[in-house]
Amino acid sequence: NLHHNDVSLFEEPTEIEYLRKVLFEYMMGRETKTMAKVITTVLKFPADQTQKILEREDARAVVSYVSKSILATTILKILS
Amino acid sequence: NLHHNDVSLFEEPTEIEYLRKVLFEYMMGRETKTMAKVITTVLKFPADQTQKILEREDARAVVSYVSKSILATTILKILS
Amino acid sequence: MRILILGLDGAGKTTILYRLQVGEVVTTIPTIGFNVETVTYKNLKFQVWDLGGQTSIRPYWRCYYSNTDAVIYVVDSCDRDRIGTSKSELVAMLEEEELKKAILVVFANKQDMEQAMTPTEMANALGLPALKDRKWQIFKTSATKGTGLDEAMEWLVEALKSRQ
Amino acid sequence: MRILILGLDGAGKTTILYRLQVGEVVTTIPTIGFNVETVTYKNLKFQVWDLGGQTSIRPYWRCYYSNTDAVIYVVDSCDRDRIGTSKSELVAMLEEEELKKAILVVFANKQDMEQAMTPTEMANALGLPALKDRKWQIFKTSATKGTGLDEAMEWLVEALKSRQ
Ligand SMILES: Nc1nc2c(ncn2[C@@H]2O[C@H](COP(=O)(O)OP(=O)(O)OP(=O)(O)O)[C@@H](O)[C@H]2O)c(=O)[nH]1
Ligand SMILES: Nc1nc2c(ncn2[C@@H]2O[C@H](COP(=O)(O)OP(=O)(O)OP(=O)(O)O)[C@@H](O)[C@H]2O)c(=O)[nH]1
Ligand SMILES: [Mg+2]
Ligand SMILES: [Mg+2]
Repeated sequence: NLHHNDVSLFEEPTEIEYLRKVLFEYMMGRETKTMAKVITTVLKFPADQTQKILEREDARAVVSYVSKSILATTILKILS
Repeated sequence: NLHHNDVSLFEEPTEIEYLRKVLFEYMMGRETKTMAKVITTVLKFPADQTQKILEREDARAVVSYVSKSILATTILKILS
Repeated sequence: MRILILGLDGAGKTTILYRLQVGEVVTTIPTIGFNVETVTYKNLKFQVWDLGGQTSIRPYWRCYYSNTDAVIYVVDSCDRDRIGTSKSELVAMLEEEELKKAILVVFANKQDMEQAMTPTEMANALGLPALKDRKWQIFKTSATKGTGLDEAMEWLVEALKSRQ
Repeated sequence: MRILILGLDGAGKTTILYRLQVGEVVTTIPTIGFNVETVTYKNLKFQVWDLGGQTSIRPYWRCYYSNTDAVIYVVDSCDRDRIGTSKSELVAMLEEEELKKAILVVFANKQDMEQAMTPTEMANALGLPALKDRKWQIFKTSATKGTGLDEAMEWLVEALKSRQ
């Protein structure tokens, strides 16, 4: 599943630098949902993969929220 | 900080397809340490950014281990 | 609250972001990527995104549109050659579903320069009077001199408050 | 245990991986990326990585070396034209610090073909006899016929066990 337009994907060095910047933020865990949108767009991910990635970002936000809540509750119980 | 060799970075469409595959696995949370090494190499990340990313992968593994342990302990306490 | 600063390369977006945040003129380089900062104004906290405006990365602006409350659209008032490009990017942006409810503030920037277009001239060139279902306003600004920004931000804060 | 399957494109790496995992010949396409599967052999669990071997992605093999216990190096026994390339990739790989303790098993694959090199011929062409401080062995295999794989894996399991 090579894309026809892959060779011209990075004609501009600016685009690679841009991808690096966005990917760095993503990999450092910052604004991951927005960064994921940019990355999948720049690299022209197939639609099904993009959807899986964005769904996972949403799920990740929920898991992070729930586990933080559980941790907070546990700590409060210990302190009380 | 544009790299001199950026224009030739993706001469081969194979390399973009390869990057997509590795990035997809990374973004789905699979084998993230290894995938991070590949991504930073393919995209020629500067050394300081690569180091930060890999350190974060190590830290992430620890955090994930610790919070899983706490969750497991909490659940066991509730059940006992 | 989420605000995007958009506009062609060299319009003054990054200069404006840091003017708003730290009140100073910083030395900028072309933004290949974005800057995102928390700006507090009149007790309101904004997450302000300044996106790079170069041609090759403009298509990615749309990835940032979701949940945006307002767009600050910055135009170099002396760049008459590219006012048409600036208009078409603006029009394309405003057509996006995700920005349907976003408030639009246009900064007619670099007003310290002699050849600067007037706000009326620019509003017409951008087709602002024809906008439908859009709360918008245009302001004369100079990011380097620091003029006009306060007035524009005050209007924006009021517009955001009254919208809620 | 972590095992890497390496070798030039078309050598038969992916065919071997799935032969080992599901015992069948699968239809393959050139691997642009990798396959990773869990393979159980003699009650030992292996995480087996099969990396794409095309020229442009071969430089990235090294990103996968860390914590590797063994390398299965697959060579197309009929590809006399590229045996030199296969050798230089092998030599470069074995020079890497992270693979210092890894066991090497060479699969002289496609032995079902008439023009196949003999294992001795191949061992010499790859410079195996000159290897220092390396536990290695070469086996005749045919991934499509399924011959030679058991013998090779048995040797590998013993070598891994005795190493610990
Ligand atoms: N004279 C004058 N120059 C300005 C003004 N605002 C910005 N500049 C200058 O215009 C140049 C470009 O400003 P930036 O803020 O980097 O432009 P930008 O919109 O962020 O550009 P990109 O990052 O490429 O999209 C810089 O040299 C600024 O100092 C202004 O109000 N008046
Ligand atoms: N005759 C014969 N053909 C084989 C044998 N092993 C693999 N092949 C064929 O060789 C071709 C390439 O096999 P793959 O397993 O895809 O090769 P690979 O090493 O994974 O190649 P890359 O993914 O490009 O690195 C396929 O058509 C296989 O069916 C073998 O033992 N004998
Ligand atoms: Mg900028
Ligand atoms: Mg393969």
